Amino acid sequence: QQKVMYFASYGGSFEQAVRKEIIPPFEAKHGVKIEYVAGNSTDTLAKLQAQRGNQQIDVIVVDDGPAYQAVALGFCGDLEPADVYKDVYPIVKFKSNKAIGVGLVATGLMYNKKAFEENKWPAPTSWADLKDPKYKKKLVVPPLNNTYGVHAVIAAAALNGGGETNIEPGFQAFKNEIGPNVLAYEPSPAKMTELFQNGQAVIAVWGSGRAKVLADTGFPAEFVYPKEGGIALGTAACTIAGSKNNKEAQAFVQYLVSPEVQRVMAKSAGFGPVNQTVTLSPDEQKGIPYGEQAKTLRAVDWDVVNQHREDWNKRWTREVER
Amino acid sequence: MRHNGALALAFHATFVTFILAPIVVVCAVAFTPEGYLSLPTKGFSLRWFKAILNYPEFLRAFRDSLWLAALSSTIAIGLAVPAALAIARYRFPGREAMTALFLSPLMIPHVVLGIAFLRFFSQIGLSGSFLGLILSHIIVVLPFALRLVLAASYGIDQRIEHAAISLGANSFVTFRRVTLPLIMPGVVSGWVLAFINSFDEVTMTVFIASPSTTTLPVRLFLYIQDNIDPLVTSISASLILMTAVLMIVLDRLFGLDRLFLGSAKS
Amino acid sequence: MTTNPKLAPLLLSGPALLVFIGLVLAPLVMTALLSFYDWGQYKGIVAEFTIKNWHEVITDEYYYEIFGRTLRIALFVTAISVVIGVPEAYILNRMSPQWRGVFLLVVIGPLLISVVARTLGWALLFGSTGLISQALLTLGAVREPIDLMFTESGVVIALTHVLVPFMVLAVMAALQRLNPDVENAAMSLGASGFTVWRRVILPQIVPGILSGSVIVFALAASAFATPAIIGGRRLKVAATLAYDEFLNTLNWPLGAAIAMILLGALVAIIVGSNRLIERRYAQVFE
Amino acid sequence: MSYLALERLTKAYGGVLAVEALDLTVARGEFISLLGPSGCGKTTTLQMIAGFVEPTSGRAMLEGTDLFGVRPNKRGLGVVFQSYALFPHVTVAENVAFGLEMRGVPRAEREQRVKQTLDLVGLSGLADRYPRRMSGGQQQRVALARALVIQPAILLLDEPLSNLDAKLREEMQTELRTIQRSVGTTTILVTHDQGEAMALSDRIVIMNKGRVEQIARPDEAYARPASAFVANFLGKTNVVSAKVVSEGSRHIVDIAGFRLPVPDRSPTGPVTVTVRPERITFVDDPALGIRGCVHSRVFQGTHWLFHIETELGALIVLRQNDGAAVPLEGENVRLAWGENDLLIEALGAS
Amino acid sequence: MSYLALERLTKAYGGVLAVEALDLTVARGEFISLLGPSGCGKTTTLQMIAGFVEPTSGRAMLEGTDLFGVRPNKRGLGVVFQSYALFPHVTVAENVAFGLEMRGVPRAEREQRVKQTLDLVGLSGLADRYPRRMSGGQQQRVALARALVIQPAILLLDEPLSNLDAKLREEMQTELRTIQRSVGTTTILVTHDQGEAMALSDRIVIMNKGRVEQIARPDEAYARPASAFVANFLGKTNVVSAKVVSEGSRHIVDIAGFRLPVPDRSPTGPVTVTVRPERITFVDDPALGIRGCVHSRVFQGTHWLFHIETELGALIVLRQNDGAAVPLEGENVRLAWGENDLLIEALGAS
Ligand SMILES: Nc1ncnc2c1ncn2[C@@H]1O[C@H](COP(=O)(O)OP(=O)(O)OP(=O)(O)O)[C@@H](O)[C@H]1O
Ligand SMILES: Nc1ncnc2c1ncn2[C@@H]1O[C@H](COP(=O)(O)OP(=O)(O)OP(=O)(O)O)[C@@H](O)[C@H]1O
Ligand SMILES: [Mg+2]
Ligand SMILES: [Mg+2]
Repeated sequence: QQKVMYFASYGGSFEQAVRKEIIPPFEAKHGVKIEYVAGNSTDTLAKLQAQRGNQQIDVIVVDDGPAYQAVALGFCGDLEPADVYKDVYPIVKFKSNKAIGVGLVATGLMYNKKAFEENKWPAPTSWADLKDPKYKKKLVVPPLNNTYGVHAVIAAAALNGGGETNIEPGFQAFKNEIGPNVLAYEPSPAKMTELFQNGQAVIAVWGSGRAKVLADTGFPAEFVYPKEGGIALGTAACTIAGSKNNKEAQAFVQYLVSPEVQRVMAKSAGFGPVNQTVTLSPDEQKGIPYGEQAKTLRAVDWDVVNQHREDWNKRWTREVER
Repeated sequence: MRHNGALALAFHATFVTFILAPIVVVCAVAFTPEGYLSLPTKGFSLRWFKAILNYPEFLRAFRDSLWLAALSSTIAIGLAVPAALAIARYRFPGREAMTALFLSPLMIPHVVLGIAFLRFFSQIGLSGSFLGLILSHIIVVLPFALRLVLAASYGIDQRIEHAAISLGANSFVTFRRVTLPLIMPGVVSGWVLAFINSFDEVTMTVFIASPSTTTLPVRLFLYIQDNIDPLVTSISASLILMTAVLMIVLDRLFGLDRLFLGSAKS
Repeated sequence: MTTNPKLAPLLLSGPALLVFIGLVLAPLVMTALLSFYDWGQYKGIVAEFTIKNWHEVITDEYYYEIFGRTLRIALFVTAISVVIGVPEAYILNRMSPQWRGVFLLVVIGPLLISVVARTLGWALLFGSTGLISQALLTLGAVREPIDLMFTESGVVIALTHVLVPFMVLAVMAALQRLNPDVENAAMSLGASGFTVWRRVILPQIVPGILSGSVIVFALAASAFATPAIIGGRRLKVAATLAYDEFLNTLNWPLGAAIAMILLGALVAIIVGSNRLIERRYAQVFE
Repeated sequence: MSYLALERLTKAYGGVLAVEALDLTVARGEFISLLGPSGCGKTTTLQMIAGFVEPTSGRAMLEGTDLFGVRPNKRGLGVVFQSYALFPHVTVAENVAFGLEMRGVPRAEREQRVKQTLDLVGLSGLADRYPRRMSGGQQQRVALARALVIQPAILLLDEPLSNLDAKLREEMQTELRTIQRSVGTTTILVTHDQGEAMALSDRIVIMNKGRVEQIARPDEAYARPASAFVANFLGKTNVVSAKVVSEGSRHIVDIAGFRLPVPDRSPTGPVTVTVRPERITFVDDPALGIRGCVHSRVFQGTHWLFHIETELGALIVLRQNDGAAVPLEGENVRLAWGENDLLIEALGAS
Repeated sequence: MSYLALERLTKAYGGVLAVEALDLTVARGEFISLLGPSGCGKTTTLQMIAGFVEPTSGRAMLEGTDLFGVRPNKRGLGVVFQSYALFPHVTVAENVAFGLEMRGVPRAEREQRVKQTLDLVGLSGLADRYPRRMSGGQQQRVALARALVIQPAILLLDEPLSNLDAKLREEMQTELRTIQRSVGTTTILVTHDQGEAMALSDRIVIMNKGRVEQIARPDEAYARPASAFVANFLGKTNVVSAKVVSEGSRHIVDIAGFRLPVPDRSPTGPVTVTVRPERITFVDDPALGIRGCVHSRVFQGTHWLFHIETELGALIVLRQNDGAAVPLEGENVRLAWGENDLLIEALGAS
């Protein structure tokens, strides 16, 4: 009877890449069968919560926000020390040592190049452009319960001297200046894509990886890092506490940050590598936060954010999303 | 047999347009040569139909969906028919509470059901099994079956059943040979609705489906997580085509009309 | 069937009851209990009895607005489904068998296509750049592009489209058993086509309309996909609210409370109107 | 011992007493008809025997065992329902074959018996029709065939011939009689046709408002009705006032001057006299009978029906259409009858 | 000019010709009955006039305008359906009131007329019942009341009295006749009851297999049937073989030795002779008539029905129950009839 390990992560193109290129070598090497449980980050967390005490899943890869939450809720087990972790940028390591970043994307602005050209609009350059009234009902922003949404609010707050610890200016901006431009607060990548494809939206707050995937379909999408700086969004892996396949799970997380896998994820999912030993050719770098570009990114203090998250959510749904 | 008047036909045409409009749009988009949804499309290409073949897991999921829908709707109708007869025929204490219980799955957001089932199944060890999937689908589609059978069960002339009994038929035979054919229109439409809803259910199934048995809608849902491309529309168009072919075959073999409305209708 | 009338209903509904008690009641009770648990962003779900979730939902007018919208949408969708679905069922029923087969297919076929794909079609039609808006602009019917996307009207239209086939099927099942001579009798007494319809046919198919309405109403009130896609996040309904609490904030106790309130409201409305209608039309419910 | 016995059988629908304390015993092989005005409880009685209406009280015994302990499908009855209750979803042949199937009759025999029975009711060509596509009378015959084909020990027939023309009805009546004679079927027939009841039955049960008025042989009930209701219900009759006087040793009834001897035990004084219309003749002798004037004259095929105005009131007279000339409307006539044609009751006695 | 004219009205159900080229003109205020064996097309004809069955060909004219151009609800007919077709979801009173409502009759008048009509059909107490909770005959009367209450110009009645007892049926017949006379309603009645048809109708239409066999006054059709079918259908009859010989200046028919003079225009040679059973008498004179033996004797209330074995075959004889003694079963009798009671046809002529 072959061992089966359950790995939960995003569906879609990421799943395709992982199933095709990442899982087979690992299975061959460790003699284990990996079942891919697809779902977005919050689905995965919900599944963990539902099966608490009787966990089926062994390893997860989710956005860093939910990853912090997973750690906080005690779903993640300790990572066993391994050599490969030495090559990983310290910034993506969790203080708790219960999770580790496996990829990096940037939150910035995406726009429809063709539409901008038709309207003879210059390309956006700053977070402040979100307030420009010419984008009335043409802007899409993910909502606050989505990591990009958190980033957007923090960026808006930062424009007026705020930040994680002083979010008020962010909410004010969304309520009064950005809000009227917003066509929809849309968390689903699919629907975001669709709104762009049918021409209703021309500009959005979004991730570099998503923008790359969209651009790869041939759609004239363009990603810009705002001049105030993009925001770093990590993708993190953790092993599940109480996993029956802990040995394989540990090995899998180590495998995920190994150079060969990092390279694959950069190519197919647009994840900036977290392993310092990985080098990308200029062509491969396109659309990926890497090197200098990555250094300009601003990191979010999730401990602060998660502390206030409940209040923010409430304010958001009542004041902004109405 | 009287005919529909001009007004009725105009109404009918409008109704059909309303029903078909989004479907036609979806089908039209399926033939786009572009990599994204666009309408009107500039060219014509079968690219996205060929693309389906690159995803064998869709075909597998399609097969699983068919099985799941067929099994769960059949079991659901099997449970619903006697229950509907009880509700339609008898006045007994608890009748309304029972009806409400049977209908409750319609009224709970499916995400709640999904998580509740996931918790429940992982406690009784059914987590991730096909059986669990079937059980949960029986629950969500049973209300459809029940309501439609119920609508057909009211007003049946019981003397026809009495005639069968007087000729020596026991309860079961009477049911099978007389009552069931009489309520057949309701049973068939109930089954069809149950099937369709099981086939189309995604919000709940996302939680209970296991990686190895996943339904087509769940696969599609996950596929379009980060990107809606015309593959969704080409799969939908293929589904429409398949449904149409299946229905035409059924029509030729049995007569759709008879299947839905019973043979007794002139 | 003439088995003991006291025992018969129990025997008949027994199997379904068993399945439901085993499989619905358990999760339902679990969910109900869950709604009384505590929750925190960092501590997760804590099995301590509290009524704070209920308190929160009941005292915050934000939830009232959402429940109000949910019911409003569901009512509109149900009403429109009755208004267009019942005549359509009747028209279908009067068609020759071949055409009836074809159009039954037309009506039911779309149900087989994923809600997501169907709603996608609407999205293509609805937006300010969509076909409807463009067609109306070209025709000069409107001056500004109209945008049904992210509006309540858009949600109502799309939901009606998704749900009206249920009404048509339910009503057709009931139409089957009408005695055509009764219709003729009414006509011979001088009733116009419309009067025959209103006075003779409609009352007799009330069970079908009721069944259709119950299904449509319940589904509209608990629909998730269509309001989420067409309505977006600003037009929240109870189901999307519960979805958020369950999947985004992971505050299940609050989500459970919302779901229980939705369930309670729907059961009350449906059972209430069911009873009202069964009483009002007692004769046809035999 | 009686074969079927109904003992104080009662059925109340809500407040309405449909059948009240009905007592009836039926011998094996007997042919009984239930007669009575519309709504008097005939169908209800039949349905209670068949087991489809639960009696409010009372019981029914078949060969000494309580029938209500037996499930309806085990009672082995052949029933024709007043509304036919055909299976709408199967053909005529399948309708008729149903009971045989239930009895496990092999296919070949089944088909043959179905064919035979359909021939019997004159529906040979229509075996493959659906009931809805048939005329009313044809449907009724299918219902009859369905009950007959199983050759039941007891036949319960609820107006089985009401939609058939006279010709066919008579043929069917003959068939029923033949079957009953040859197979020994115990038959209970509900009919509104008194001629039918009289022609077929060993005994008739006359019901009124849920109660039995009389159970008797047909001619007996006709000749000696137990009540005014029965007399009136079983064929038309004339009721007039008269008085009985005793003249010497004889009693004489004086009906508006028309005097007839009557038996000595007749009450004297004012009486009501009942005379059946078929007993009244037209006479020429001006000394005889009473005078009248033809008010209307209705041709009814085998006979003529007259309404005659007399000083006793309007009388009805029936005359066989035997070719003799009959009076015209407006003609003056004299009516007479014999002393044996009278039924005399003291006034206020009934 | 005729009021209602059916011209070559034809209806085919698939291959089955239900009604074939039916021609019929009806005068205003006339009472017509359609008679014929079960399945001969009576209901179909009525439904075509009412507008619920579309004719395959032919037309119907009402006062010179084509009826098929008029929507069924504008034809202003009162129809009683063979299956009653009551509205199951409303009470008896509401059923009856429906037509009045459609005519905009004010509530007070409506209620009064409904009450009146329910009284007329003997259902006064049942106004608030639902049809399902009534007996068969009661339902039929509701259907009748519903058609009568609107006082239509034309009444189409499809077996409206088939489930009523004789008493009630006769009352209803009288009512129908009264209404027709007083209001001038043109009435077309379908009935299986020949007595009813004869008693009520100005003319009767005898149909067979979708075709009209004869249209005539009742007594005319009875006395001079246009075909053997009609003769046979309208009451029982006896058909025997005989031969006509000419003796000197006279023609004589010889029926097994029973010789009667016949008119000179009678064909000579072998003939068939038709004689109605009510025309046959029992005679004592051994020189007269023919010899027979009573095979069976059936009591039918107002009369007796005999089957007599003779050398001519079995003959049926009808004798009014006028109190005279009648022969017993097995008794030898002699039968005779008059020369005017015969209908003579050359053999093979019909
Ligand atoms: N819907 C139908 N489809 C096919 N044949 C039919 C249909 N309705 C009637 N028929 C046939 O047409 C013929 C005439 O039917 P119709 O109902 O007019 O007879 P009817 O004279 O009223 O007989 P009855 O006295 O039995 O009511 C019958 O042979 C019947 O079988
Ligand atoms: N389901 C019912 N609910 C209430 N009353 C009923 C019901 N069925 C019959 N009745 C009443 O019971 C009485 C007897 O009905 P039943 O059907 O036995 O009459 P019937 O003698 O068969 O009359 P008919 O000759 O008209 O068929 C009637 O007055 C009728 O109105
Ligand atoms: Mg009855
Ligand atoms: Mg008929």
